[in-house]
Amino acid sequence: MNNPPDIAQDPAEHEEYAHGVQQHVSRYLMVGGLLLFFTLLTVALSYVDFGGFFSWLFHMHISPDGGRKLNITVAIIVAAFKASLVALIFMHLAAEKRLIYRVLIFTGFFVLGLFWLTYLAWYDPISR
Amino acid sequence: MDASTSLETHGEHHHEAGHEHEHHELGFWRKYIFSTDHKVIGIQYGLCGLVFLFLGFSLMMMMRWQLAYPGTALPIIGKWLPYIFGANSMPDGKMTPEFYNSLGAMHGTIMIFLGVVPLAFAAFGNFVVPLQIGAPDMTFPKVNAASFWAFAVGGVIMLVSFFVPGGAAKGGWTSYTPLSDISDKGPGFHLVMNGQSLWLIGFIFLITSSLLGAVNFITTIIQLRAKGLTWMRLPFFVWAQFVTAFLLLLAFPPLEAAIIMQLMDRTAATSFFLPAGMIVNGAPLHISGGGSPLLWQHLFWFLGHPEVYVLILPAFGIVGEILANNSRKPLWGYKSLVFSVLVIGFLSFIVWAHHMWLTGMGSTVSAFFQTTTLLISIPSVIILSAFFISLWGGSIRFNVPMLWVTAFLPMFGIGGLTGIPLAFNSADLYLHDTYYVIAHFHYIVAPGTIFGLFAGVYYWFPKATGRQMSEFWGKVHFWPSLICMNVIFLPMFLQGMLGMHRRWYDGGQGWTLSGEHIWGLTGFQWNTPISWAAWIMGLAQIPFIINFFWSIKHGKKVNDNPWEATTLEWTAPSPPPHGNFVTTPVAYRGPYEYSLPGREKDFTMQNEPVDPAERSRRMAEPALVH
Amino acid sequence: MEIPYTISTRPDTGLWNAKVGIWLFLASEVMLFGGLFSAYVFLRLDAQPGEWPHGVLNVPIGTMNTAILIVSSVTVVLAWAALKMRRYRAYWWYMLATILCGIIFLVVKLTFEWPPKFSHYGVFLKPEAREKYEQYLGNHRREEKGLDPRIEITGHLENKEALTDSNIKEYEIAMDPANADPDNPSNDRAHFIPLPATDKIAKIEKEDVERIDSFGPWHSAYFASYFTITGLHGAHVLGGVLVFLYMWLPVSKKVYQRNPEHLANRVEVSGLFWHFVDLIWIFVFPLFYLL
Amino acid sequence: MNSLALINEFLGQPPNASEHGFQIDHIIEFAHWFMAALFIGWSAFFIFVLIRFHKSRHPKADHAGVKSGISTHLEFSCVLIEAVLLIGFAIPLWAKRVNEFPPTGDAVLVHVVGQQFNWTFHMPGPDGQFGHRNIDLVTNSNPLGIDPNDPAGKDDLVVLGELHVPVNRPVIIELSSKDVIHNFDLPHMRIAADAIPGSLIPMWFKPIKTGTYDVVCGQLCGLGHYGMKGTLVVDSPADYQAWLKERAELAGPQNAPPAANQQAPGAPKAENPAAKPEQKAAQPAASPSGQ
Ligand code: HEA
Ligand code: HEA
Ligand code: CUA
Ligand SMILES: [Cu+2]
Repeated sequence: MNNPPDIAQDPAEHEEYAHGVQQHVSRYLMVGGLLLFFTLLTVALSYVDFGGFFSWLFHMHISPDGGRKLNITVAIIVAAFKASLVALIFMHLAAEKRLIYRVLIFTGFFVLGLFWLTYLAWYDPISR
Repeated sequence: MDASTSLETHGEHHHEAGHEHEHHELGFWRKYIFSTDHKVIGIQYGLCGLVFLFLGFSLMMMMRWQLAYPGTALPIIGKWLPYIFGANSMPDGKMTPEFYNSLGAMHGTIMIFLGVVPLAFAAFGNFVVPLQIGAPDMTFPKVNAASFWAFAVGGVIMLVSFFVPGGAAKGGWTSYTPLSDISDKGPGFHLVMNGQSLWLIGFIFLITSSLLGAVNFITTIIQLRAKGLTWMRLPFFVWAQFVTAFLLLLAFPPLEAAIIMQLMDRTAATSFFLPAGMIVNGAPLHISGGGSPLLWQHLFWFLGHPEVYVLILPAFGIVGEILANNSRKPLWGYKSLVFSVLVIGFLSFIVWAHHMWLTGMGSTVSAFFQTTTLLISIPSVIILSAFFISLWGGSIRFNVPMLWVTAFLPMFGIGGLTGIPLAFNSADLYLHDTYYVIAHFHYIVAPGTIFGLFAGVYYWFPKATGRQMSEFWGKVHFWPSLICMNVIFLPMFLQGMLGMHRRWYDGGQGWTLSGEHIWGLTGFQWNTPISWAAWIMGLAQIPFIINFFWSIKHGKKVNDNPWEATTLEWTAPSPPPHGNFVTTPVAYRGPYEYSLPGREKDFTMQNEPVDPAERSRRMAEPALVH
Repeated sequence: MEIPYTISTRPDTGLWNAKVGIWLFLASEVMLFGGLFSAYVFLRLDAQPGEWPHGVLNVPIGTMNTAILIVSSVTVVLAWAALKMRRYRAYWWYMLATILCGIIFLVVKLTFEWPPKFSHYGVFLKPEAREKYEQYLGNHRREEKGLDPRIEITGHLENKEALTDSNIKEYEIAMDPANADPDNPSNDRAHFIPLPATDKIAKIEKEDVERIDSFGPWHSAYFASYFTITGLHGAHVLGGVLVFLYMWLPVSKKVYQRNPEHLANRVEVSGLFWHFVDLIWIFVFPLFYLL
Repeated sequence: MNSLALINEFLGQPPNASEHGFQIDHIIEFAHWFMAALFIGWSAFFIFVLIRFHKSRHPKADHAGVKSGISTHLEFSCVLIEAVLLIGFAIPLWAKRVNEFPPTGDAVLVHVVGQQFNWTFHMPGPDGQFGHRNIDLVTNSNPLGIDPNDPAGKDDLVVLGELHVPVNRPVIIELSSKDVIHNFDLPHMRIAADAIPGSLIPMWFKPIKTGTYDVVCGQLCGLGHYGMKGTLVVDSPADYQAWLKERAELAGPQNAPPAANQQAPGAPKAENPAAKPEQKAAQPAASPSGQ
């Protein structure tokens, strides 16, 4: 929907276009609902002790620290999912122009670089 | 491309057309001060940039006295400076270490962020890019103006910081933590009115300015290219600016984050960059700790390295334009040039840790960064090679812009090549933080970038004013500058190899290692010729300043295309009216169609249609297809 | 010559100018918050055992604020859609809703979220002194369970004057449940609704204290990044609200009457910014409130 | 060994005095040969072209220009040479420096602590054990805060400014800093590393020439940075033992070095009293006047 018909164009075309938008509205509402649901879900999950749960499930020992890491992972996954919903639907990234994808891909790459390389430098210190 | 669209070749009546455009007169303020016209903004940026360059240079000339004659009173002006910079800057003309450090830090900051970036990126970008792509203006004129005024505010804040208690920032332009985190703190410490905090705040404005500018540039280049001006027909300069804009856009924000954090450390008592258990002056600091000093360095150099390419890419662009124009032939290997610039832009984001070799980096990570650092030197080699080869078979004419360009190439070469030993961490082990590094990057930014910028000023001056700067005084400006630059920076390699370190207030006087002789003088004694060369170069700038301002009113009147160039900006009247072009330009060919066979004119402008005869000839000779 | 493609799209890119501009701007914003979040990650990974507070923020309020932002994101796309369908009234109401959401979010932050922190204190004990206060720390049991040790006693500082007056030799802290009843496993993980400080007073001698700080930015790397990131995010929210206000006021109606598409584009662009701010919060919320 | 390093000597690099140093000199050397080749080659070409194709000699430029792909070969050879330098020399050398520390047994262990503006050297003494350090115990007479009732610390040596090491024995240094970042640089030993507060960075070298050498602080650390000198004395084994003995006697029962050694070699010259450590120490905690 990056190509809105200019006001100059004939009303008929605009009618069906507006109709198209109308259909999107319901989708927006649905996504909004989903987001609210997942918000509650993360809150709930954050009180589940995944460490305990998995050690019960696989009969293996998981330290509390490891358990916390599990919870963090889960929370991040959910957050990432919510974020992608916002980006894809609300921000129309689901159907964007190639140019914008390019910009975002590079940006994403550099952010990862920033995280990953700094992390590496951090955890590969000189030691004896 | 349809050759049918006929374009009346520009001529005298352009000037009339130009006048027609000045019907709707704006008041002086709207027209020259708070203007949203890209040309005016470009010129505003340009003048500020030049003034700041000169300022940064003046700070350095003061430092050079201290380095050559440590602890002796600065003659004449020395006794007045305390009245400007405060009593403990230079008590009875003798510079204090604090003041020396302030000058060093501010020299770096001003030169890079208030001098070269505004001039190379903002000024030339604003003035030239829209003209070269045949656009009426930037996409967001108001944002453009906002960008300039953000810059102005930032600049003023930086200047004000000289006059607050304790003087301007003293932590070097890199503001390494914890040093700058805790600097100025102590009795009577004002949260904001102190050098380092103002440095940080001023920086936030400068970053904002650059971000707004970058967004505007990229959008303009993507959206406003004239009909027929495909990507591969863009002048090389536009490509350079395009990549530069991306560097600023994506590299500055992490530094902004770091700056906000350092500001928090200084004003809200956080310890982002402070570990627990610090003892300053024998007394423990009362902080929460838990921070990391290296975090700052990572975030700073994540900008820092792309930034240095921000300093050089625009110069590459200018050099390319002028080189093609004065060798009267196309740039050799245009595609590989464009490709190299893109690769440089990309790689410059993943080499930053080569400034941190000695911070205790393990073998894996340093291996990675050494590799990327060497990789990034390859595109530079390609670019310079392409420039050299472009000259082959040309018909080279040496006007003033070309002189600067001719000097640029080897000067950048020296600077770039000396980057290579630094790229090996085991060699940098010895060279790190010595004058070798200082010489390395000054060869790139001073006789490199600055020369490129001078070339640009002389080259586009006629477009901005309709008049030309004096060739004679241009040469009087050029030769002394070239000689002095080398007398200044070559000996610094020797000092560096001797082991003399940068940021030494006493110029190395107190050190045995700088007492060693090299090439007849001791390392310390070399400071004297260097300093004198610096001051002489200061004098050598006077002809330029006079020439510059004098020519605005009295320079030789010239037509719209005095250099007989091919790119679109030369089809607009000089100076271009509001809206730039009389008729919407259309591009029919590549940017550098000089000396096309079978034409009486040795240059063919981008907006000249391809007639059938020529087209068939091109088909026959693929070498000509662009 | 007029500047082209301000409203209609450029054929070969299929975009109008402001659309390109805002996405580039958002790209830089990604890098900005990227920098801050990477800082958060590394400070957290560097933190010594027990140094990183857990469950000190009010989850219900945080959840509510998250919901508010999500709702506002919905209303703003609806506002945009309404414009696309040329229904100005509907647009006006949706926009109003968005603005209100933004304002509520800020008010909640500035009344319920930040201020209480500054009156809540944490007393960090010297390592050698911890054994002495075992009854408040319960570190033996925690060690058996393999939990991080407790290194501070938190709660409400009863004798504030002790901070300044050097004659007072000890701090009196009305402890939070975690310290009041340290061996109760229910205190090992955060409570959904943070329990108020108990009336059980701990007397802590000053020479056992490494430092005492309220829950301000100076308390720990955790609060430092919490205040910095949420503060910067709050500033973005404020900015968004102001922009929306401008588009909601009568001045924009004129733009609409001249060319509805123009206003629609403006709303789309500022909407994109708003969604981004929402998107940032989606990460802020779990990182600071839940983990 | 160093005889290969012609350019380095030509450019004034002082002779190397450590076992691994010549390798570092070699890399610098090779790099410079490579650079010289490129520079001279291109310069020659450049000058020739400028003369040959001056418009007076060559009035009509030819549009096509060079057709051969010679430059590609040239660039490729650049890649090759750099690759050799990198993979053949640089990476292995660094790996050796930081991954293959000599066994602690026959090495001399030193803890080096940077502070504004001098170096403090901490040696374990005969028992080879470093005494525990605690910042709360830091005083002028006990600059490192060595715990007096830690047996390991009893025989420790703490020396300001001047470090003695025996020749032909590996020296393992562990670097840290009290206040800001310094850089412990031994130019003649071709070794340097940052001294960063809150972290411990190890480095090692093996002196092969007796003599007295500069110790430089290679990182801006405040107004006294330029004067932050240290001295490294490489002794014959006999002299070294003598020195140890003398120090031990000076140190006496408690490990604090006498005031004689307090005056820091790093103190800048008199023209700037503010930088004298004695005076600075007197100032209040929160005022790093060193900045
Ligand atoms: C515009 C600025 C600029 C540019 C372009 C470069 C380019 C390069 N820089 Fe430099 N650098 C700086 C500015 C710049 N640098 C600054 C400001 C610092 C110091 C920061 C501080 O600490 O304050 C620095 C510091 C610095 C360091 C850290 C040193 C230290 O602190 O210890 C390193 C280490 O790897 C490095 C490497 C390089 C490399 C490999 C390149 C490569 O990109 C170079 C590639 C170019 C070439 C290889 C030349 C090719 C030319 C030819 C082949 C033609 C030759 C022909 C003739 C001469 C006729 N630079
Ligand atoms: C773009 C960057 C840039 C430029 C151009 C320069 C230019 C120069 N620099 Fe500097 N310099 C730095 C960036 C730059 N420098 C940085 C980053 C540092 C490190 C700081 C730190 O330690 O943190 C540094 C440090 C530095 C030092 C080391 C100080 C120390 O470590 O103690 C020295 C020493 O000599 C020096 C000298 C010079 C000299 C002589 C010039 C000369 O080449 C200056 C030449 C300038 C001109 C020729 C401009 C003239 C302009 C005009 C005439 C325009 C006027 C016209 C009108 C008003 C219309 N610089
Ligand atoms: Cu210590 Cu410089
Ligand atoms: Cu770099």
